[in-house]
Amino acid sequence: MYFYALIGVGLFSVGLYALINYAHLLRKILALNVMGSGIFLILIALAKRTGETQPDVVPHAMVITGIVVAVSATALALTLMLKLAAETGRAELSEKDRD
Amino acid sequence: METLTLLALSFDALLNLSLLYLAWILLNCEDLLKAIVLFVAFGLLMALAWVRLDAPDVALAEAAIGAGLTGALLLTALAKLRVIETNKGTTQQLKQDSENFQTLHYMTPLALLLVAIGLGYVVFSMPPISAGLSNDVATNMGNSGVSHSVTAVLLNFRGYDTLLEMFVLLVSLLGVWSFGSTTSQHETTPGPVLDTLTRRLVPVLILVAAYLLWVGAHAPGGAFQAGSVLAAAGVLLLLMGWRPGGYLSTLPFRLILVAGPGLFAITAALLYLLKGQLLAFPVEYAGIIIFALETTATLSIAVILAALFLSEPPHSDKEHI
Amino acid sequence: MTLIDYLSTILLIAGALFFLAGTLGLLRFPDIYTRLHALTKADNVGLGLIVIGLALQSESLASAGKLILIWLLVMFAGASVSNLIASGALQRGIRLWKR
Amino acid sequence: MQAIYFLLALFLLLNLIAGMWRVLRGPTAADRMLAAQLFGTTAVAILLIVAQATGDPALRDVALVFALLAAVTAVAFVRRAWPDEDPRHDTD
Repeated sequence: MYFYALIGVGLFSVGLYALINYAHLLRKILALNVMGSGIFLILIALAKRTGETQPDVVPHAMVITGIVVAVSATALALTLMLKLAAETGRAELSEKDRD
Repeated sequence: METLTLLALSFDALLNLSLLYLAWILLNCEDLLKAIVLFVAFGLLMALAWVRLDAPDVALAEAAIGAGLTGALLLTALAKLRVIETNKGTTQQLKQDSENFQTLHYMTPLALLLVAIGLGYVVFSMPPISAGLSNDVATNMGNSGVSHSVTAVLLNFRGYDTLLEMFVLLVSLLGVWSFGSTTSQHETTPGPVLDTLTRRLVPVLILVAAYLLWVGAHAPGGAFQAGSVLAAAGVLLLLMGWRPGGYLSTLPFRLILVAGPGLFAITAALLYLLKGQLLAFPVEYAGIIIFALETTATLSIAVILAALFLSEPPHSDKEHI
Repeated sequence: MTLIDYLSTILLIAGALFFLAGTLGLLRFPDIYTRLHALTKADNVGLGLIVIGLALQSESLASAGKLILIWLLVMFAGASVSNLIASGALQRGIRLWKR
Repeated sequence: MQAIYFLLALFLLLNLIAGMWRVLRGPTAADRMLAAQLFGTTAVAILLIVAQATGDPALRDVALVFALLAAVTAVAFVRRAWPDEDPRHDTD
């Protein structure tokens, strides 16, 4: 099960890298979603440490809540991105806009 | 038994490595549309991972949201963005700017590697066997009013999580609405095939949502999964070109929108006044309370998610201020 | 293994072979119109064979019915979607492959 | 039977991952979407087989939701996000 948790760490790091590296906001939103999936994967993989019995269901419930919150946050972020693009013509945060 | 373990292990290894590879490619490819399609495929593989980790409830939520609604949301947003860029004539400029950002400070990968190693260390230093809260859940299941443990946790033991989540959904919809409407897209007529597909699929989606809500009391399923499937029916209708128009601002619609969070909050307040504890359901009524809460939550979640997809604030024809 | 087991094994393996054919078609066919065949024909037959193979093993008539229902839904959705993609591709002027 | 189920699930997963090449390669956006659609069908087959192997009927519900929601994404693509293709890259 550590395998899945480790991949969760990997997904989080890959997402964080893309979040920092790319200026395009849609890419940042995708990166945040991938980071979220990584965290969910760690939580669910660690919930299986109960031995032979059923996994711990409390993290399962938390992750279901998390998935729904993630989709609503994504919708809000996409609207923000579109508004920014409508104002500046670009869906990016760049140094030039900082005035 | 040996072969079985080996087969399961290679399944896991293959799934995990392709998840990581897919994440890397989707975040680093040039074409945004390709990135979104890859993200949909990524959600699909995540659902298989949840299945392998004995989390069918999470797999259901991921199948409905991660592989379904998020994909539709992202694709629609990308289409709107392209329209804005074409109108503003900024497509070319954007390309040049992205190239400027390709140059990366050499410290960043190093710092990220440290983050990854640190996280990996923390994961490995956790005790290998830990029951977590599973024993507490098992001993209290009899008092929860339902026989499925995930539903018991979501609606009873940690009901406040769900209560707050309903408000998060509502607030994010209000946030989207407060920005006003974005570019309206030119909608073509759907044509006979799409028309038939929608006419057949929407009733099936509604039926499956009702089934998931009902089955949630004793098996994987419940309000979130049912709400997302119901929202998918709404999204399909919106994609066909159906627009609720003035209906969005009518009282029944607004009531459905707040019914889930509202009923939850009222139940919490009443129980606090009567028993001194938030959301501590009396054992004999727990089943019926959970059923009522879940039904209204399903409707509210579905309408909120579909309205988030539409992302246009309601405007009544009467208001001219 | 009983006779039913043998029968469903044969059906399952035949289904998997159709999936293999579908994947090969997706990878090797020269244009979008030919690749659509992989989705609509090979994979739906493959899924059908797997569904029948599993339905033979299922514990009740209801669960066998559910399996068949899933297959019918996949076929219906797949057929409609590939029609939409093909007509969309024609409208956008994607050329047909010629030898 | 258990070994056969797991072997088939692994084989189908390999199929799915091989199909990923088409998503990466394209060449048109429709090819990518088509391949993603194919993933959906394969994932349904994997889920049904695993449901039988592990005796967990809930996984059939997951497959059902998959079958339904894959169509919604595809419709979103066809109705909204499909760009005008560049006719130079239309064959492989």
